[in-house]
Amino acid sequence: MPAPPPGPGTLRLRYFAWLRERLGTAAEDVALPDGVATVGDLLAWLRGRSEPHAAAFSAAARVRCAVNQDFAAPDTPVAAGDEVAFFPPVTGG
Amino acid sequence: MPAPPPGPGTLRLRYFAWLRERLGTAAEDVALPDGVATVGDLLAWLRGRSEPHAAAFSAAARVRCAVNQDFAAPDTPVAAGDEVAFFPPVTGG
Amino acid sequence: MATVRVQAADFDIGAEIAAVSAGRADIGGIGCFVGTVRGEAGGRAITAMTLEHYPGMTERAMARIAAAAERRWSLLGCTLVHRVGRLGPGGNIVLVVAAASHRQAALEATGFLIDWLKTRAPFWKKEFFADGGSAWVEGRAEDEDLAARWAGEEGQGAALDPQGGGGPLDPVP
Amino acid sequence: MATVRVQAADFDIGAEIAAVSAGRADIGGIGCFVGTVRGEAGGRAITAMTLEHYPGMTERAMARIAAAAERRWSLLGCTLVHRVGRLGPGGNIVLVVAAASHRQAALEATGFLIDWLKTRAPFWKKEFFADGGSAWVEGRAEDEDLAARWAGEEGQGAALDPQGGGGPLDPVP
Repeated sequence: MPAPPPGPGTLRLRYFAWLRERLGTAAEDVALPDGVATVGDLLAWLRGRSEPHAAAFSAAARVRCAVNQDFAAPDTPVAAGDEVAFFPPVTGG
Repeated sequence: MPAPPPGPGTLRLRYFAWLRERLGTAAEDVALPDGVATVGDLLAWLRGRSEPHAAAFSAAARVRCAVNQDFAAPDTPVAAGDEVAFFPPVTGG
Repeated sequence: MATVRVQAADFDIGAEIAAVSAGRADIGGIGCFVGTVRGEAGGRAITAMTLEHYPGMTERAMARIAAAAERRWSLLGCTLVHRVGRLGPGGNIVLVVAAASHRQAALEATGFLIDWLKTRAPFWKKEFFADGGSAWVEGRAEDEDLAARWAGEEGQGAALDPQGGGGPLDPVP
Repeated sequence: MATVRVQAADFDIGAEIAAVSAGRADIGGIGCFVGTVRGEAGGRAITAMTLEHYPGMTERAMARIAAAAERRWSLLGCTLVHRVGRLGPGGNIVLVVAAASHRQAALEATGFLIDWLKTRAPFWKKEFFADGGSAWVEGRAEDEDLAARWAGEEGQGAALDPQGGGGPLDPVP
């Protein structure tokens, strides 16, 4: 059962694997922060949210991102209504 | 059921695929011909045996050989008691 | 045309291959790869492994990987099945099947599919050790190198952004 | 350790793979290749194919090919099954299975095994056409090239004489 889409003006954030464990949550909806227009902007904002966030997102080389379920880069745009996921490098197969 | 080994002083000759069809036989025992010490010698002798033999063995680039069930080269020795097989390049798999 | 599935249940390798080849006579070769759970990692005995994934994105990514293989090799059949949840040592993790008119295409596509599945589909493994510990498996640089072998053939225009599975998210200044 | 068989009967792919991996947890990847009868050759429809072989030498050659793969890749399992006799379109011809602790070894060994089987084991195919004709399949230069890729790794000292499967028997002066 997919969750309902994020409300107006909000981002759906999702976390997987050790990021999920460290942050203690699998998903949350947040109001699109002022000045956040890209994945890079969002990452900087997330780091400022709390100590656990700063720790989890400090090792940026070990964090990947997807916007609306497509792999994203730091300059990928993010907008209200988007689903943005953060996770470690994938290890399936 | 393997055939009995060739008698003393003889070679067991075996033919496969189109060589077998052209020569009309799958196997024959022949007395080791005088002067035949290698696969190359044997090939020359076989060519002189009959018209069908000359025709079948003329295209040497399309004929392979095994001595005692190991792939052989023109300089591979042959001796009485050996099993010598001629066949086209293999096409299994 | 490709079959792509994510499932908790085990898969039947023979049945999956039969499904690809059933009733057709244009296939000359079928390549297959099965990934299984090894009973140890880094010298520590493993009691179980869990596979987490990103529902929705996973199926999308797998379908894209299959489509990329079908474009490159004119495949006559392509199946990707990946398990999730808890798996024990020796258990099956992933199945790749690629069929083509000739063997070289089938085998190359099989290698491509598993290389890309490992680096471009959102699955994460966690290992549970006999000594009581557990750890998320780290991505291997070697897997990135293997996956990158294929990227050159289509350049950066590939459907899957090579940055996605591979490149780190650069630190924000 | 390898399993090598020549048989008229069909083989069960799932059962052969299960036999390789049953009860062990040291395997991380299993590569597999199945060669099948295509329903046409050179634009002519095929009604059947017969596979002739050299009993005794065939098993010897297959065992050597398997041993060569086991030496190169430290395989944890290796199965070669080749059918002989009359086969219809879509029928299975050959099965190769190679298991190793990591996928790259399993997949490379699978490719090696089928490349060498095709050029270094004494099997011959004859095709029967819908138009009533028949013809022995000619060896393909491409198959020789594929097999030769592997020879460089061990040089001329390989257990299987590269001359054997490949080089022509030179005309005698």
